[in-house]
Amino acid sequence: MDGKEFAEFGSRLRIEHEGQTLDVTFIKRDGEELVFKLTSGYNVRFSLKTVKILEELEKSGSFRNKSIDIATLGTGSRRISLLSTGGTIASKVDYATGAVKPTEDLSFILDSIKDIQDRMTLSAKIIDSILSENMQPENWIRNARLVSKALDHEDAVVLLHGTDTMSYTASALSFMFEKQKGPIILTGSQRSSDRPSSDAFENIEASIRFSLEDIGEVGICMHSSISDGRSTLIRGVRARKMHTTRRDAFRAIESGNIGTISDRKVSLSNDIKRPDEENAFSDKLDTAAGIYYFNPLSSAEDLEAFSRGKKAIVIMATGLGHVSERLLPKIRELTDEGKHFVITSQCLYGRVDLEVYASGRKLLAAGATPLENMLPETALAKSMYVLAHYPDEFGRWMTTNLRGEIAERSLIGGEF
Amino acid sequence: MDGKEFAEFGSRLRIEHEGQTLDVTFIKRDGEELVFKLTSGYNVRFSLKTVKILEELEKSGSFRNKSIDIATLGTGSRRISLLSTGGTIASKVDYATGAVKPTEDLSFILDSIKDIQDRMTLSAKIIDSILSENMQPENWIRNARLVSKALDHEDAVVLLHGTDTMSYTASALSFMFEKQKGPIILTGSQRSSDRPSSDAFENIEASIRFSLEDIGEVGICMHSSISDGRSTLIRGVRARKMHTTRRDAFRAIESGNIGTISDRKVSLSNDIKRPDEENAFSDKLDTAAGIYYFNPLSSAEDLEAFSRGKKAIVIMATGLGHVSERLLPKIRELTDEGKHFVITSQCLYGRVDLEVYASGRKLLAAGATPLENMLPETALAKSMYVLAHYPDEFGRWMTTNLRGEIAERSLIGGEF
Amino acid sequence: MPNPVMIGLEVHVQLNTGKLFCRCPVEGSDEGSFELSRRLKPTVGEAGGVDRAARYEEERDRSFTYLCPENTCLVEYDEEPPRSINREALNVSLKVAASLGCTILPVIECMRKIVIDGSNTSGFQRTSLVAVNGSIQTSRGRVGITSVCLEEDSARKLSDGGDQVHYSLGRLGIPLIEITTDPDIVDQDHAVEVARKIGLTAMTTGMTRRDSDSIRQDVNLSMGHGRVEIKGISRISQIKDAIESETERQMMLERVASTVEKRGGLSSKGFHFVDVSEYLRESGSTMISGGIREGKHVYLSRLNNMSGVLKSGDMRLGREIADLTKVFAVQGIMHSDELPGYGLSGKEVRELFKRAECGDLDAFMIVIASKAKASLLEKEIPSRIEHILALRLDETRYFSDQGRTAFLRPLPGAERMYPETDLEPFRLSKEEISSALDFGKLPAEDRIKKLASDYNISQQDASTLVTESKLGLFVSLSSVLNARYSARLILQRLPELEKKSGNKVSEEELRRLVAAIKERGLGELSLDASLDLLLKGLSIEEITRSPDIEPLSKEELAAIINEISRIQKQNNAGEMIASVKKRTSRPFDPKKLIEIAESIKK
Amino acid sequence: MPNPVMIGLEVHVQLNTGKLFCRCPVEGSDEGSFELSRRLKPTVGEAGGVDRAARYEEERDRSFTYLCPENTCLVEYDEEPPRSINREALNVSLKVAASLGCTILPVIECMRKIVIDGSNTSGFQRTSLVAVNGSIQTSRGRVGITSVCLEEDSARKLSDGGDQVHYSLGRLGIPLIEITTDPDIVDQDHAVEVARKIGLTAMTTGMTRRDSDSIRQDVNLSMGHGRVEIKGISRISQIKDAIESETERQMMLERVASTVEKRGGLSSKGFHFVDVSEYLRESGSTMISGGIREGKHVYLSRLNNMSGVLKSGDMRLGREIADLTKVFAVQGIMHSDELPGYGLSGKEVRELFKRAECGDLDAFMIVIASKAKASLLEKEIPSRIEHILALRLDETRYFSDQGRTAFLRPLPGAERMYPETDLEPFRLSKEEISSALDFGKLPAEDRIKKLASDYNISQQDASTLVTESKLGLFVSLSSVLNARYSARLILQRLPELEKKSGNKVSEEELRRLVAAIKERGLGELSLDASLDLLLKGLSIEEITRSPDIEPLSKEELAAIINEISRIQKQNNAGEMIASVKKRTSRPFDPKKLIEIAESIKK
Repeated sequence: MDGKEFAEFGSRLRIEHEGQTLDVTFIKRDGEELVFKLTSGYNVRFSLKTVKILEELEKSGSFRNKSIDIATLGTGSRRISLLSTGGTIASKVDYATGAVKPTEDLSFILDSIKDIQDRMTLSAKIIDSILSENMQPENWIRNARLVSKALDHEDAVVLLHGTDTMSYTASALSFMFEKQKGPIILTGSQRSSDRPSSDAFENIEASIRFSLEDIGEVGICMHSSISDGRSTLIRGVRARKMHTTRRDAFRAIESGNIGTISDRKVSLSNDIKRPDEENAFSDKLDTAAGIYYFNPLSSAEDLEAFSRGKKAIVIMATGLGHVSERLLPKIRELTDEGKHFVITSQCLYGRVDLEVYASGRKLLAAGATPLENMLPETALAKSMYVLAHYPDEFGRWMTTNLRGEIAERSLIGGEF
Repeated sequence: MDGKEFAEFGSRLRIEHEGQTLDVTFIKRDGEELVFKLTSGYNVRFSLKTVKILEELEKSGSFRNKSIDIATLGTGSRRISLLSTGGTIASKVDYATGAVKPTEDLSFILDSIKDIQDRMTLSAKIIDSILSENMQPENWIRNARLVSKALDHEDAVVLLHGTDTMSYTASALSFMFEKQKGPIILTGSQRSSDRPSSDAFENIEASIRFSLEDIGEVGICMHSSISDGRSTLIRGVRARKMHTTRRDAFRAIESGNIGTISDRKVSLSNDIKRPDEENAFSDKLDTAAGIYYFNPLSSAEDLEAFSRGKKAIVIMATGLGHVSERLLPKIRELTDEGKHFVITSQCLYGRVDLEVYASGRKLLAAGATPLENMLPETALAKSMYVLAHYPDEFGRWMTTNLRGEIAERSLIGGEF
Repeated sequence: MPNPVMIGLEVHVQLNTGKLFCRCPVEGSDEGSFELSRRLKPTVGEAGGVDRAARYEEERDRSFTYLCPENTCLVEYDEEPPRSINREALNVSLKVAASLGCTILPVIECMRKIVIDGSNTSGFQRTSLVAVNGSIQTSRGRVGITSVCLEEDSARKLSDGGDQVHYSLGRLGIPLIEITTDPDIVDQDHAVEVARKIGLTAMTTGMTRRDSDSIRQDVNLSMGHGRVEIKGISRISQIKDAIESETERQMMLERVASTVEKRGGLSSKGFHFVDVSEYLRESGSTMISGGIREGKHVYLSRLNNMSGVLKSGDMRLGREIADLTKVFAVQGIMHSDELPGYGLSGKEVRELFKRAECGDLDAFMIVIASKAKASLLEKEIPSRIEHILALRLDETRYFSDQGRTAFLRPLPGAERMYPETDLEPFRLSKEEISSALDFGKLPAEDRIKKLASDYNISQQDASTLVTESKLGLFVSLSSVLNARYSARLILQRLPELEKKSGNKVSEEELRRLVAAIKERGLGELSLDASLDLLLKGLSIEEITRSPDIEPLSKEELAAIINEISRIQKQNNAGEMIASVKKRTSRPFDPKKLIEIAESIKK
Repeated sequence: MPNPVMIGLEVHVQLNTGKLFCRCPVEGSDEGSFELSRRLKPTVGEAGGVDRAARYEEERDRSFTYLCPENTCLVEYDEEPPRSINREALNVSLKVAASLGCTILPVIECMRKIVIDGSNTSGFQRTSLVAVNGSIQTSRGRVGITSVCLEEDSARKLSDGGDQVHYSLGRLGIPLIEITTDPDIVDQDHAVEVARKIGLTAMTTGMTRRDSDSIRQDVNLSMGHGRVEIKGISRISQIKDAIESETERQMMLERVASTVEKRGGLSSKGFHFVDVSEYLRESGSTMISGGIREGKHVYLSRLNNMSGVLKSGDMRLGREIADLTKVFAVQGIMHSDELPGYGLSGKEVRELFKRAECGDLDAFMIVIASKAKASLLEKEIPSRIEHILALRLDETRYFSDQGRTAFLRPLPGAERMYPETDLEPFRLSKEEISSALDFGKLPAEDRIKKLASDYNISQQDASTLVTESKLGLFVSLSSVLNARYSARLILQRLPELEKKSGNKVSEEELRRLVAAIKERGLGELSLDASLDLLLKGLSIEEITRSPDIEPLSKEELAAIINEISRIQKQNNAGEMIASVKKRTSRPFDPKKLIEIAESIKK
């Protein structure tokens, strides 16, 4: 194909296309098409068949991202470990595929923390490079061990993480750390950092500001508004991603606001947990759990098939925690076999209560355990923790409020 | 057991308990205990072993609810059919079990609609007596037929329904009615009508007020605030129960507000569908569908087990509509076998978009169909409708906006 | 007194355990961040009927607005079912019941008591019968205890505009023990003794709330004309006033009834309204002309045979009618016994007598009200007069600010009680019952004596700690501090400091401060200093971080003494102490100071 | 003109198809229900560098506030990825490209053009190269068309407080066709001709938006000193003014540069700020004293060899510096060519010359600014002067209200272009391309002729419909109404009625009204009547329900005529028509009226 093989990303080429001669930069080959950048900056996409490469004007080279390694940053006494796992916050356009992919370059955070450099010493490290939808418990465990190791030596940990499963990870970390010496703050972004409007800069900045505080919890720090300038730190076990795209997608569901930042000023809530004297960390999780979304098509067979191989099933029931009568004998049977059914609500907001209606009382009688207002995702992470640590007292531990995963009081909040 | 057998609910008895003689009303036997009502009105619960019934003072009889049959009500020209299926709105305390159960007595609505009697003629009918968590597609079909029959003769239908699965039913009805001559309004209550503070009265009243309007849609009418006096009518396909217990649990997710009532004044939105000239109703639904809640523990085996016997699987994916790479080969395989995977987001708010990230593009390539901002419950009902009507063009029909189930514009709303 | 008076009491005692059916604290301000509003409907009851008191409230067609302070949650808003019962509160109620010699019910059913005056957002009050059949000994003999119930307290009324009532929800849900006596009380002094004794018994649990209306009494009184329940007596001394005022009222009504009877009795048919608005439009009465300007009407009715009994001598039937109309938010009412007056001329009064077709013994009344209200009152007024003249006086009354009882609503019946279906029955464990019975063995007075000896404090201090509901605080502080010091701190030191600064320290703050000081390893000297700082408005975090609460060490004291002495001779210990205080804001022990000063001198 | 001027144009045409990447309508008010605010950061580009224009904007460290009108959604807020491209808009752009003889690209890549002046909430503008290499024929020869792009329009600036900029988002996302010519234009008159021709070509699609700034031109101009891009020319007539003003400016700068050069050239090292605030604190200049009161400082710097070129005769280098400082929101600037003045005395000016250590040919300037701003300007000002004196004049300018061009920012480079990763490439179908090519076969002028003949309307009307962007409306109405009637309605009847009533009817309303009238089976008579009602403020629903738009039937007309005639003799047709109009508000056909009247007479 007359020399098309030698072209690599960034080469300057002279090409001929439909009788015209053009000087272009080669971007990529995509199937039977070639993508070039014109001098005007526009990309064009020509069929392999219609384009002819005349000569290579300049080899690729200058056209590369410069990767800046950040060993440490800042001169202050508070030691913060920034660990990146990937996700949008650490994503860049991948010019080879045209898609946004995790980057291993953290240089973009340099600018945003300049003004607080004298209060902390930040050390950054890339520990993973994964989109959060691909995260599995083995990633949690691996990352949690690194977080634990970091927190043994440093005062706070900021974990860059994809937003898709960030609340699952935050929940898992919450339970894995029975005690913690300082804050563990997950942050991400809803707009990748290659956009001028990215929320990544401010979210990281806010996370670092929260890292300077005496907090002994796992939290998620994100925008609290679609405007810039306001951030919130949400207790990991009460946070949920409630919007696919908005910057303020993460919400404290009914409770769990650890603190807020407005115009760079931190204010903390009253009922936060302060740091422990030492860390107490366990990396044991049992993965034999799942989430079952009850609906009018659910049948006993369906539930049975879903439950196979699992020890604990989080049911997202309707309303106050109800499922159809049709499922009750199966729940009884599987419970008798040693499986655990725990009840959360697909409403997400509000508490389940199985004592109000006959349906609920029957579900209780069938052996299910209602989880108050615990979020389904949190219930899943907690099930994994409790199965691994207290398999014989599963129900009791699931209903004991370990990390603030149950909101004792249902308050009138922002959204609900 | 010395005469305890003759006691029935409401009998006046003289009993002896621990040396004391008491005149009581018999309420019920509950296992090894008897429940009596004292003259002060308090109930007491004595062990069978410690109580002795001395004599029956008065037979039961006066102590019964009077059932009032409402044939028709009102003198106006607008004909409204009120059909009750059960649920909290039609629930009363069951004094025999102590739980709240569906009632067949609709007399409680008499009071609340007195002031608009001259504008409509209401005929009420009990068509079912079921808690909504026990509803199945066969109930939907049976009830839909009755709704259709009613709408052939009347101008509007109000359907009393349990709140737990009300949005599922509303979605199903929306698709089953391709055309409709008048509004079909589902309403329910979050506090049963035997409480002075019940929202049932106002929700029915509001539904009847909306029934007087020129609306050609299926909607859910409930409180729009925890205070009384404000109600909202939400497009059935955009409504979701977002709180387990609050009166204002139902929300139009990002769009779907048909109208509001404040201080008894109705105001309608601009983009509502007006009534059709005639009804076009189909009662065909295919039940081979289900909702799969993706999470970090989801595996290909898990998805395969869940998909067995189903033709369409609604995946509640993370964020913009992502699932783990681990599932992709299975989705490809099952899609090739003829199953359909449609993508919604567990965020609930916001649109899925599989073109932004590599994960999404791969999921598209695996054959999944993204459903914009369709709600998972609506997607389930729509799948059942499309499977039954357009099995060969499933993807095309699922992504075509039939009843406003896709919000074309994402606006900044109340909660999100 | 002509008729023997039968008196019973209901004593309500708030507990400080946290709320009964949610996890909100009992303390909180009456300030709220938002409001909600509701209408309530009476519902068909267990027996197919609607409770009379409830129906009565509904006829008033009111809308309720609730201020929601910080110590409330969805449960108080009736937006979430009750959470499980506060077990601590339940156990306190058992202890009180046992102390009153009651039989505890091992399985307790929670009931809903329908109350649609808006004082509960749900339209009912949750109440549980905990124990029955107790008794106490008094100077006038044995008084039976009918029952001990555990209830949730109601919302506090902020204002009552008649149709629009405002409540604050802060109080709603506070656990309330209701102790009901049999009608064994012989007179008002005896009632005071009984109320005191019951209150003290509850307070010895150490779990009663300390607030101006944390203990409230209702009086049940009967003189043979039906039972009258007088609500809302928050000071014990008012019990006496309430009983006296109500017995006087009933004796007065006996005389009124007999007077009217002698004249030929009541003809309730005679009562109907005539609209006299046109005639009185130009009247000199501002009440009338103002009412007409607001769109109201003036209605006239004859009151057969009632001349002179409405208001004359000690007869006051007019007030009974006015109490009723006030309930319907109608203030504009006048009757012929007080006319001419209120701007109405003699001529106008004569004309009204004529228009009402009054005979010599007849009176008339006029009502200034809307049409809707008038049509209600046209039924309610004659019905009430009829009841009163038939001496069927049973009703719910309240003790008003004017030191008299006034009509509130009809007595509620048993139909207002439904089971609380959101909660399973509370089953008491054997341990719970026996622990309560153990507690109940000792009479309240002996418990105070035991307290004094257990903690080595004076009998007087022990007694004050109990009666001021500071027992719980004392016990908790004594677990950290010296008991005598705790008692002095609570009863003397803190009240003095509070008075001086004009600020208050909550029990919660005090507990937290003491814990924080102890955690820093500091003692009473530092605590004294930190109380000062707390009353100056510093937060507990700021205080514990402050160097100002660290006592001066011996070396530091010696250094200061040396410096002071170099500058000026200190004449005596007092001068020395004052001088040191000028030089430091940190605390020190004066005795130690003197010792060191003397050891330096040597 | 000493140097040959090379001129190119960029013509931007808004489309009325609905927005480009969401489903919002293009029309909407500038009123918003809420605001949002953002900061933007330049990001490392494809080439590892940051675009010069972008970095420049960031140094200004601004915060942007966006008003969100009803015709916006999450896409405009950068809170949702773009939705699929508006295919209709894309097809219109293809038609325009084809009409301009361009080669259409069959696969179109959407790019992000980084623009961080806040005019896009995302920090970039989406732009797609649709076609290249076209040309048009003009009276002065062939002018090449470099490219046709389809862009999203930017937000409209409401106010610019320097650090705080307000935009309204209503315009953001409106499809915008950008047509760029080669620099083949020979002078200002030619530029006007080219702009007109391109605009007309776009308007013949019938899909261009009708609004005051729906067509905007940028001028690219070069006189050998680098390319200057002049933005924001919304009226075609201004093109001429802009070109003239810019060529004059460049010639002036040539003279300035040569003057300074002759004096020994520029020593940029000489520029540094000295704080003279203390000295000028008591100065008579209110600008200076006011600035100092606000906490600003007064900085002085020498300008080597620049005496007399800042402002003297036609030399205006001072204005170039002021244009720059304005960009940094610094208004307080003075230079020695305009002093004494502004309240500064001759003595003070002499002292400043001394303090700035000026030689005879030197000038000085003073800047009143904050410390932070001054440290920025201390770098920016000499750098800009250096550029100008070296006649490196390439930059982005705008055409100001004062009828001159002014500095906006440096020219952006190719580095500001990234791929839009949220969207797959747009692949054109064969049908789309061939349909565009078909459309493009006919020149714009011929299309207007064809329009006139196709619809049987006058050439004049056809032309006006196109140039007033009413073609789309006309075509849509003509599908329901008679074409000539439609043209008259759009061009005469409606403008008359609008003028009379003072109200406006939107195209959308007109379309809906016509459809509703047709649906009721009514004709032109009723439409005329209903327009009256619409302009009176009735809703379309009310109008269609109104009996007032139903034309009088023959029988009704006859009845009215009979009645009128009974009362009074009608002298002529005009009198008759007027009389009937008095008796009814319903429409009727006057001709029919006369017919009936005459048949009755017979």
